[in-house]
Amino acid sequence: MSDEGFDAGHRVAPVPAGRLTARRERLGSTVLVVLAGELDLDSLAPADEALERALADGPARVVVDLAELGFCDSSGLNLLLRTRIAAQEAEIELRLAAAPDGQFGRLLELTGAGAVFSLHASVPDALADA
Amino acid sequence: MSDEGFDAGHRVAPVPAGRLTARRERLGSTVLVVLAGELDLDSLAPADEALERALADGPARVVVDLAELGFCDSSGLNLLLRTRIAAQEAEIELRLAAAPDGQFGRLLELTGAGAVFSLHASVPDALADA
Amino acid sequence: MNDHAGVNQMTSGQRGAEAARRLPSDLPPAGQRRTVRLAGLPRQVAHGREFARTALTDWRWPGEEAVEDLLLIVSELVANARLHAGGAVQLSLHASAERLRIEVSDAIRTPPALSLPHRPGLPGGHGLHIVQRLSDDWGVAVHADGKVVWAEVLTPAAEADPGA
Amino acid sequence: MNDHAGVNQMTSGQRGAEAARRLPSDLPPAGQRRTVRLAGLPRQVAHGREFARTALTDWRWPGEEAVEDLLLIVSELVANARLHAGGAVQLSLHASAERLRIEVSDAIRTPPALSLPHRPGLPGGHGLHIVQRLSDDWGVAVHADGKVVWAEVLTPAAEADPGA
Ligand SMILES: Nc1ncnc2c1ncn2[C@@H]1O[C@H](COP(=O)(O)OP(=O)(O)O)[C@@H](O)[C@H]1O
Ligand SMILES: Nc1ncnc2c1ncn2[C@@H]1O[C@H](COP(=O)(O)OP(=O)(O)O)[C@@H](O)[C@H]1O
Repeated sequence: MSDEGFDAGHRVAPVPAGRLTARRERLGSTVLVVLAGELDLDSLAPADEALERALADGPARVVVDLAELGFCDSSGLNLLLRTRIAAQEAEIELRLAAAPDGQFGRLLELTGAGAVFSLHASVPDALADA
Repeated sequence: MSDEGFDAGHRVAPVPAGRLTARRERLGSTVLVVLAGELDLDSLAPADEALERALADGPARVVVDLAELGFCDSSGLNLLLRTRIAAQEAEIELRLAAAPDGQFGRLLELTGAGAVFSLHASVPDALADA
Repeated sequence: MNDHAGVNQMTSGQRGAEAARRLPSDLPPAGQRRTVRLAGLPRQVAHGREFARTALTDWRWPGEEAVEDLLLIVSELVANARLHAGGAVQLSLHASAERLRIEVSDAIRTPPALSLPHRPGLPGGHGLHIVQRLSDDWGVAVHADGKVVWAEVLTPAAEADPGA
Repeated sequence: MNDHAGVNQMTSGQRGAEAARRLPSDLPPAGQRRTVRLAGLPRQVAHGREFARTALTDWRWPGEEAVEDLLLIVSELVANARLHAGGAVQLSLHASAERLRIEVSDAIRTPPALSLPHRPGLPGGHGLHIVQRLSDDWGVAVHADGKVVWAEVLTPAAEADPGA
């Protein structure tokens, strides 16, 4: 899959402030979950549902694309940390795609949670093996 | 034992501010522990030792005289609450002698701890049976 | 034999009312402030209480039981700094016509935590409940070098006229 | 594809330094204050963040990443009031030349408790650690009707010259 082709596929209309949209996509043995907008206590539900379903699909790998996530606080981080534990139990590999210099990268740095995630700068990086 | 005789026995020289003195006295099957002065985190040791020894003596009853206790904070209260539990385990009856309108009575009221102690207005009251 | 022998038995509410009937404080509205460094001192808790007792006497803080309650707050805050934060650094008292503010600083950034649920019959967790019951406001400010735990108590005059 | 694609990768220290190089704030020293009532509103957390974003934009708060950090503090404090205290009542922002003060009030007197030890890899307990890391001072004031949890962040100018 080319970089451009993938990009074109998951670009979405801008999400209103404070809202979150979640999209799932099956790519072979991987499920891609794209979270776009702002993830906080009030917008957890769609992200939670998409991540839960992605794990329930039983793929080898789940990649969570956070490139369009404009904001995430500790409520969102907690969801991803819970997802990490659930993935581990189901023996599914979890990878996050997020620019390290973005707001989510800042959140990982502030909390130290970066240490426990498999972090990739972009979705193509995350889809590459090893 | 007369009220006066007892009083005469346990009157002590005034204790300097912030200091505590502890005295033990065997009265038949009761050990009387007299705490005088100010009981706080820094003055726990003599009170702790006297109460521990009183229980170790294995009497039927321990009466703690708090009439000369000018001040007691939660550190002192915690010591008495621990003593209550230890006495219960050793099947020793613990009674406190303190005027309900004094500073210690105020502390019991503020914390609600009055509910768990056998409280008597004076040592003679505490020494009386039932 | 009993220091309080001359005082009639009173409930908490009566104690407050009694304090309010005393002469109003003659403090200047601009307030008074006293600070003592406690770092490194032995017997910090008693030291803090003595310091506060002297200040409140000098300022003619009204009400014997009200003063006892204030000394209990001082004792609890200094003891907490000793027990949970490596010792108190400083004790400050600020008095105004409306209130007394008690501040105890320490060098640990962890704020105090009210123990919940409060279990009256068990040892532990009483200190902050006492501070919460006796104060009108209390709180903590966490700084780069540590924190200040503070409590404020309204004067009887301010309590009688909260709008003033 | 990445909102931050144009920004070079920076460490935390560099982010701060970058913010400090921007134009100083042109706030009047007397300060600005804005308050919004959040009680009963849906999506309180996003609402609080939007309110803060608008105020900081109007006040030309310097530094894109600095503003992001401030919005994260707002988010954490409002979320905590929602999760642990029956909802936020009010959000206030006070800006001066030296600092921004963020205040979130709720109707529960129980103060927040920093979760210790902080376990970076596990869910829970991150909110107050974030507030502690991002703020210069933070704290709580417990009142008769509830409490205010607050955080203060120095402006880049005040940070560069702490004695001013
Ligand atoms: N100055 C302080 N610094 C850090 N933690 C504190 C401080 N004061 C209180 N705490 C925390 O708050 C808890 C409750 O305090 P308190 O109600 O006084 O009960 P106790 O001291 O008996 O535990 C303590 O156990 C401690 O964890
Ligand atoms: N506004 C609040 N009111 C009461 N308790 C609070 C408040 N904010 C935080 N707390 C307490 O402090 C704890 C730590 O908060 P935080 O670090 O944000 O982690 P989390 O919310 O994930 O538990 C909470 O679990 C809660 O017990």
